[in-house]
Amino acid sequence: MQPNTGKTRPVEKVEGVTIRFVGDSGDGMQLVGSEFTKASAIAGNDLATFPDFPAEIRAPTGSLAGVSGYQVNFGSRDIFTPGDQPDVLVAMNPAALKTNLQDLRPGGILITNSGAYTEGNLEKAGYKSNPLDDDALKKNYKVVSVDMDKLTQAALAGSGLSNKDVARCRNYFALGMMYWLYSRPPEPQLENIRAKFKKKPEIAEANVKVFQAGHAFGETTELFVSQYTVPAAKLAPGTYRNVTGNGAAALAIAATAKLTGRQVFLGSYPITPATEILQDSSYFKDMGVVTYQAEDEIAGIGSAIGASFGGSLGVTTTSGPGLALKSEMLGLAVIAELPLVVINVQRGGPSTGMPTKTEQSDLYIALFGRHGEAPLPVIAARSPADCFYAVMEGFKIATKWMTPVIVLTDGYLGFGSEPFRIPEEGELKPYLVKYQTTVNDPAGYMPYKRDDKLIRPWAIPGTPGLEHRIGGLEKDSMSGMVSYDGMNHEKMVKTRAQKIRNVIEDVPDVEVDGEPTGDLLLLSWGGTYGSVRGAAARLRAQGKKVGHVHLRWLNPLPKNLGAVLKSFKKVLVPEVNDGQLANYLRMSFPGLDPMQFNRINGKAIKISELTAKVNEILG
Amino acid sequence: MQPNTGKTRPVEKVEGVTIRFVGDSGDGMQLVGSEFTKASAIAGNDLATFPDFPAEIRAPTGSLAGVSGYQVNFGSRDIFTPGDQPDVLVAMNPAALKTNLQDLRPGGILITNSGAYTEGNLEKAGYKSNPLDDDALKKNYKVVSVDMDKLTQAALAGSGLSNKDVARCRNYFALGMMYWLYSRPPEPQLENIRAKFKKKPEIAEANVKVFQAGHAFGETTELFVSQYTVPAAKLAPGTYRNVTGNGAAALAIAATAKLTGRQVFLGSYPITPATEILQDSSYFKDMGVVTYQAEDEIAGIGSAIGASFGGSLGVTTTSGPGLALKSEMLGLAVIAELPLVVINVQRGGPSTGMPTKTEQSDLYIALFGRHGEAPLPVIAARSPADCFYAVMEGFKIATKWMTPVIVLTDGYLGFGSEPFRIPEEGELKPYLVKYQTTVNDPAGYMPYKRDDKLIRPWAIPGTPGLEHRIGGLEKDSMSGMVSYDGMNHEKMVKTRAQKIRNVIEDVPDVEVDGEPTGDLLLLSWGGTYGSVRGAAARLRAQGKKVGHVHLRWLNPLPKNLGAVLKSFKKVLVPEVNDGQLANYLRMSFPGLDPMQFNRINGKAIKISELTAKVNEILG
Amino acid sequence: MSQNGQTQNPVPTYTKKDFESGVDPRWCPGCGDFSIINQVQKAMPNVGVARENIVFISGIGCSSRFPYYMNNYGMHTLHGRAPSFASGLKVSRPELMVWVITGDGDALAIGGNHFIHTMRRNLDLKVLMFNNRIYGLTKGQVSPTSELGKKTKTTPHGSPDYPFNAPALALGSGATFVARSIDIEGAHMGGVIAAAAAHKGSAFIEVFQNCPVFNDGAYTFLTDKAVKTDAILRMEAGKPLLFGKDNKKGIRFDGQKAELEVVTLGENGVTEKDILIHDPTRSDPTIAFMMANLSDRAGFPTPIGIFRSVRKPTADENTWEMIKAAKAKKGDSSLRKFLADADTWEVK
Amino acid sequence: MSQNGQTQNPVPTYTKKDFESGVDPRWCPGCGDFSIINQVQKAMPNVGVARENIVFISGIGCSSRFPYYMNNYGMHTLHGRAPSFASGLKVSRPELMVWVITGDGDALAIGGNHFIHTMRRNLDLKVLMFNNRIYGLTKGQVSPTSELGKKTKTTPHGSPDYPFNAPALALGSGATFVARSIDIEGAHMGGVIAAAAAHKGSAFIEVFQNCPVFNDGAYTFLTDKAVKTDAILRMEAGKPLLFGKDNKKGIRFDGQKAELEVVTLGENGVTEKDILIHDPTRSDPTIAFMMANLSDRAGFPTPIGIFRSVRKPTADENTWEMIKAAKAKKGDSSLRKFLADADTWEVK
Ligand SMILES: Cc1ncc(C[n+]2csc(CCOP(=O)(O)OP(=O)(O)O)c2C)c(N)n1
Ligand SMILES: Cc1ncc(C[n+]2csc(CCOP(=O)(O)OP(=O)(O)O)c2C)c(N)n1
Ligand code: SF4
Ligand code: SF4
Ligand SMILES: [Mg+2]
Ligand SMILES: [Mg+2]
Repeated sequence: MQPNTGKTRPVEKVEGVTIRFVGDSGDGMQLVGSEFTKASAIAGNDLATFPDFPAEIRAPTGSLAGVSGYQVNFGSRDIFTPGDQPDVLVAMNPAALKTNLQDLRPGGILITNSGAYTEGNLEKAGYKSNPLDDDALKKNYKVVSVDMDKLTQAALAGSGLSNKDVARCRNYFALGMMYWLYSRPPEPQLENIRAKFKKKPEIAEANVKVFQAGHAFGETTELFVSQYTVPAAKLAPGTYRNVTGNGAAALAIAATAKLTGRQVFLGSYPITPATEILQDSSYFKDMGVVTYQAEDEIAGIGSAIGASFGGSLGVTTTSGPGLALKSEMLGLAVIAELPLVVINVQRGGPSTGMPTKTEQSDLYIALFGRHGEAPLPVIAARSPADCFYAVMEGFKIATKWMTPVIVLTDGYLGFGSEPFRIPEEGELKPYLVKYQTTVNDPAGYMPYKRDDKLIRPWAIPGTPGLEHRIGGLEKDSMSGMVSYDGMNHEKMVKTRAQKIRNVIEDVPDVEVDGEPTGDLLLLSWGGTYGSVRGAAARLRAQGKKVGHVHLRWLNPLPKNLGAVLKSFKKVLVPEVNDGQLANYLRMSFPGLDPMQFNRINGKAIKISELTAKVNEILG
Repeated sequence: MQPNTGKTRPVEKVEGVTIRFVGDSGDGMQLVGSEFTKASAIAGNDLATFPDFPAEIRAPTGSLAGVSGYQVNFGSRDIFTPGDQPDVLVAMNPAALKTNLQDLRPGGILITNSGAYTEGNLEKAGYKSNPLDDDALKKNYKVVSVDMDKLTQAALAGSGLSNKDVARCRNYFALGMMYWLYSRPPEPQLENIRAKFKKKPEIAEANVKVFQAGHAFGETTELFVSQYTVPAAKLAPGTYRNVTGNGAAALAIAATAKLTGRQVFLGSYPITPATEILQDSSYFKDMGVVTYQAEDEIAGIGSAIGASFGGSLGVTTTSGPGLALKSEMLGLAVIAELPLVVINVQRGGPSTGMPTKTEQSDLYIALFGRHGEAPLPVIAARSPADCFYAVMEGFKIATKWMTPVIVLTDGYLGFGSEPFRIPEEGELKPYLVKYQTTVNDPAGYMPYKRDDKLIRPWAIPGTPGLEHRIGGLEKDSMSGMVSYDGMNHEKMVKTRAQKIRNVIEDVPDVEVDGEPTGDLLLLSWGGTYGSVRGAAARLRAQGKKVGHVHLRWLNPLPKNLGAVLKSFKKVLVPEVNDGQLANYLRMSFPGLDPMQFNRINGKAIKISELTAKVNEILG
Repeated sequence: MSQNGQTQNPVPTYTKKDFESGVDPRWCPGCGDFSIINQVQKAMPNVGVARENIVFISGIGCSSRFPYYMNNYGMHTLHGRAPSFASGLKVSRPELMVWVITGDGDALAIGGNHFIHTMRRNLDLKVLMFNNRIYGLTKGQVSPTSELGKKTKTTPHGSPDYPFNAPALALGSGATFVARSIDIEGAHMGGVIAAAAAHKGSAFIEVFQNCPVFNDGAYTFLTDKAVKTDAILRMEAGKPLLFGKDNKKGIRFDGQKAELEVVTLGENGVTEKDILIHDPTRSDPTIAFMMANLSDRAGFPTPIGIFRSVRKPTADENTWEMIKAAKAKKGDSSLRKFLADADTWEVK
Repeated sequence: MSQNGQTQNPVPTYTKKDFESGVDPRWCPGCGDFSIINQVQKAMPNVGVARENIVFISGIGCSSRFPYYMNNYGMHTLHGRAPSFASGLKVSRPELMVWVITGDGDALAIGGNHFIHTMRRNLDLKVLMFNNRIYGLTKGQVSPTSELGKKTKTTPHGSPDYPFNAPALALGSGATFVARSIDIEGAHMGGVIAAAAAHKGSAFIEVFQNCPVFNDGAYTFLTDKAVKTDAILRMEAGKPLLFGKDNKKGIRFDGQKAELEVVTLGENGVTEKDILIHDPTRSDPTIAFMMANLSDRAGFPTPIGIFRSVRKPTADENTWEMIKAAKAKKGDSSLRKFLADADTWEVK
């Protein structure tokens, strides 16, 4: 039994809940979503969020194309994804209802602003009649239909605010209701509002009033059957913030500059969904990050390579079409053996494809998309916060091994967010990025004279006596001068390949989530981590002998992977593509022929769908 | 016994011989080589040739970098390659000797111009002393050292020609000797010379004289032990010409225009070794070929796609770095489903790599080098003359299936040449390239409404009533309008993939050269055909149970390939790369783990090396 | 000329509606793009080309959605690359009228190379560039026409780069037709579009376009009622370059300094005769270039209208001249004859 | 400014030899490239920069082999892309002197976009373009500076395209320093190279270069003894634009027509005072542009020398101003403080 809160309705304790806020682009749903998320975070819940804003360009008010959404999944246990299906849908207008209702869990709560169901809005949403009058709706869901327009106006009666300003406060009514519904203390939110609108106290007060009105409405209305609490999760102690994947990647860029004491040079060109990394990084000038918006993707990577030649840590950020354009340059970075990080935020392809939708379909191009023999390390981030660590790792590998590294994230991670524990002072270790400053051979400076790991030295302009020239033609294995000698070429091709294989020393073994052997192993990489880990947990809870391995390293593949794959009767590879990792595994482990689970619909994999698939396989 | 030619030396009948002509860039070795080749062709020999000119830029006279060569292999049996090792080396100066002697077969004939062994030339070639004085040389080879300078001067004494002009005739002295040595009738050559220098009769006569002097020298000198004949090969009857691979590709472009009655539009940018295809094609304006030298590779393919949108057959030609630059555009061609042929003449990579050297290392990028899911057909030519048929096939597939097709050739094929039987009148069949001219759906023209093979219609500007828009964003599976619908996207990705799989109906089964089962199967693709076929024949002659399968089709792979691979105890994949086909086979036939034989030294695989490798494997 | 077996159709009488595809434009409310498409759709009935022979090719950007809304053939291609597709199409089928629709980022950032080469070649393409001085579609990053010091999402501390002057760049590339208009000047824009359509050769039109969402007010320095008459100079062929209230100000050429200057009629003895007469047909592009650069100079108005309009043979004309000559010279040869046009030998 | 922990070294006294790498140039005998490298190596001792702080970055082409022969840091990169590497290097390490070595195809065909953006940004890069009006390395295809109608390996019936006028393109892109010289005019070239080295901002030098192998005699119309004095106009700052035998001919500005014309001193009352004084420092680029276009006009000489040289803050200066301001404002924060600069909460 829950402690009696003195209200007429029971308080239900739930382990987790998924809420989706949807409304018109102008309705402020991103704000409501993130405010509510923050409250959940402070309450100690683990959580994950995903925004779902319209493709591009502001669509007309009330239109289907103009619907903007924000989904948050929070709970008292590990939260891996923003949630398959919302348990609660807050839909601020008919267009939002129309485009989102099909996702609401049967029996879930639908909260909607009945005031928005005007004839005009219904028509824009393509409704012939008011869906709120539909009996089926009430049968399938718990419908809480509230005229938020009127109630907001009432709350602000006599405030002297314009109609437009009053309408703008409506989202706080919804927020207030949600605070009540999930038993969140309203005070911090009130403080937040006052801080946010410090410069416009009348607006602050209006929002406070409307928020309180929403809260009070929740408390007094008969429409809600119960109130909920979600207990705190067991998170590692520390200071937390919320980060999107793109934001985390930018933080990693700055952190690397700080940890190495070297300039990080980001040369890039905007492209959805990678743009924010460039945008955020451009604020980090004081941290030692130099950003340069080039005229195109080719110049973006070119400038980064040029900066690397000069001793900076070059990085470029992009998405699919941009990565394709960088192919030729990547080959140069491979042959020049300069450090370079390429962060590729994958999106739906081919071609311009689905720019705002997620996909995992750039694995092939990352591994094989260069002419000639041009292997390079490829790693992938697994969650929004993990983008921080994946990018950090990318720099470390690139500088240690003198090689370009591709770090793959995707739109789902890039836009999605989750709590990020801020590393304690000293937790992130500074590391040395060395330059060659002395002549390394009796015959003079030899830029391609390697150490025992096959790494070449890095001498940068400004170092007297080490003047040398490098380039994209095959070069002598010592002096770096142009060489057309066939055997030198063969040696260089094999040496470069061996060097990348040597990176294995920095590739940790994979760990199986679950028992080390079993009936089926789920093998995932990149942004599907959350879904697959969630599915594995659910399946084991159902008594299935299912393990999960998630790959950070795509090239080189971890040493123990082959053995691990053999320890399970079956291997299933779920991917948001047509089977790229599955094929790569077949190539890498002759004899292995994993099963596949592929969705290519622009969305993350649903835990429920994957679980169903595994159950079907295991019979 | 040979018929008595009335000379003192015996005439030896040989099955085949490999001759390499080498000299300074200014020495006219390409001319000598190709004239001798022509004589061999007319004599009915099968043959193959390969030029070996200096990388780029004219190097100083007499320098090592300035050496230019031409190798011809001709015989009375099938000739597959220009030959592993020359039997005869004609070296016109010390630099040529220095850079080529190591390739001459032990015991082979070395013919050299002793007049060129001046102190200056010896120094430029890096010789401390005159190598002709070296006893080891005479021990290892049959050395025919002739002062061609002096003998040429003698032949032209009193001609009134300048020293420079006299020196220019020297190559004909060498040619005359070779004519004698291989028992070629000199008359056609004399006619040739007169025709060639029609406008300068004094030069013509000088060359005739020198040629005759060389011929007479062969006859009278004691230096040659015997004279040779190479009987005619059993070639299919018909009219023949010599073609390089690049030349053949250009002919195919023109032939396609003729056979379809459609304009072929070649948009391209020069790059070694693909440049000649653009150059040759620019002469074929009267055949219905339009060539356009774009500002870069991206505009090259872009212009070809634009022309295809307009109903032309778009084609673009390039090599490695250019293919990398075209990656993004190829994705557009995939999603637009327009016909397009990309001819990629592979060269040494990565990056600028070895532009004038051959390699097979663009298979990965051809198969996987695009962002998103973007499969397309990939085929490869196997010999210079086969470039004609491979490119023709590329067009046929592209127009039938409305898809970009990549045709891979390489520098070895592009620069190399062999006899090409000119198809008889009517042998090449015209084919229809259809445009949609009527509305195909009650709702209007649907550019993505497919037939049962999943092919979409092609309506071109100028067709009234079929106005429509296409583009690189994912599009509705019927109307082609932009669609952000996830399930439509998944459907389109799968449909595009299935369409390419359907192309299998046009992919012939592979045929095994040799017995259908055996101890080892050699599996090759592209330019290694000749070497591998030659090796297989040699191995079988040695009693080994070795078969050979050569792949024209890389995607889709032939239907019966899996079964064929299983019919041999071992599979060995020889490639001029680090194992790209081998890996692709592992991916495509889970369970198969072929052995590899990889050379990456800028040259074709040697029959002898491959034979040795197989013998090592078979023990 | 007609390629690919298409026959030329007679041109029916059209209305604006005939050029509307019926797809609702996906631009933000208030976007300047609406006004531009409106003018294009109005101009099309009068260009004398059948609807099916007109093609709109665009890159990527808000502006590049344009082809979907036109009832013609169209391609929405790749960022920056529209001119390359258009060039191939035009060279292969010179009888088509081909428009390139592009934005300031699309044309001048990633697409800069194709842009300058199109101008250089004088291919008969019409390039309509929507200049909102920002990346609209990707939500507000600096563009190559953004001002020095401009704060955008990628330049929070200001842009370190100078902007292109687009007409100057086009002229520097050899463009034969260069013009400028403003989204809210509908009638003016219509005139410029019609002139570009009539021009044979590469035609470049820059339209100043407001992006109310990411760069609102970029052109109020020109379009604000209060400043408009003094800020805009309307160039008209054969007319003196006058502007300002009651057309009292004018542009005079100071032959001494070899510079343009702003003068006021009636002051210091200045009369209309002193004012430079606008002549877009000068074969030397210099004065057009000077006019283009005016907008970058303090104290000068921003010219709109046609900077340059000069007829030269186009690259597609040159190409087809050569093709015709080659065909005339070689005649029609059989495929076998063509293939055998080399040293051949017989094998029996 | 010194980045990456490098310290500035004092500049020793150099001779030409100090800038020779010792690698034998791989150019054809008689190639104009030899003369150019000779002048660069002669100029380098006097630029006041330590050898290790000078970097040569090239694309692909005969000309682009250049860095191997200089005893400095160097990169031989990708066809057309040299400016992009150079830009990143310069922005990241503004204390380095960075040269871009390029050919007409490299700079203006595939590399056109990077070229115009380098000029626009006014990055402090020196761009030295060898213009032989042909693709040398790939053995003789048409380049964007080849003349209309030029027969090359890819245009056997003549080029259908008009050429770029490279200085005009640079000026149209906003270049602050634009100059031209000729391979065989060693001393003149040396002067131009020194001036470019001294210029702060993007400096573009076009050198007319003969390719004896694939485009021999491309510049005999200028360099032939018989025509030279009439064909070449040597621009010198502050001096009247005179040329021809005994400097009798001059360039006058016709204020009426707003055009340049060729006049003869002493004829029709023309005196030296009528001749336009060359002033490369005019802030308006128009006269420089007009001079650049002269070479395309019948009856005019081809100018060599410095068209324009104007000092404006460079993009690298602008960038580092902002970085310094940001550092000054924010001070040095710990990594943890930086990461925690957001809404945070505690989990215990
Ligand atoms: C290769 C590639 N790079 C980047 C992008 C992302 N992108 C799309 S539109 C755009 C810029 C749009 O600006 P502009 O051309 O000015 O058009 P506007 O939206 O302002 O009309 C960018 C950077 C892309 N789609 N493709
Ligand atoms: C991406 C790419 N495309 C094409 C080439 C082939 N290529 C090398 S140099 C060159 C042109 C050289 O001309 P130019 O820049 O004028 O230099 P030049 O050799 O005349 O000095 C070309 C087309 C290449 N190396 N890389
Ligand atoms: S973002 Fe700007 S340019 Fe794009 S549609 Fe909206 S208002 Fe127009
Ligand atoms: S090909 Fe021409 S440009 Fe190149 S090195 Fe030879 S002469 Fe010089
Ligand atoms: Mg824009
Ligand atoms: Mg050149």
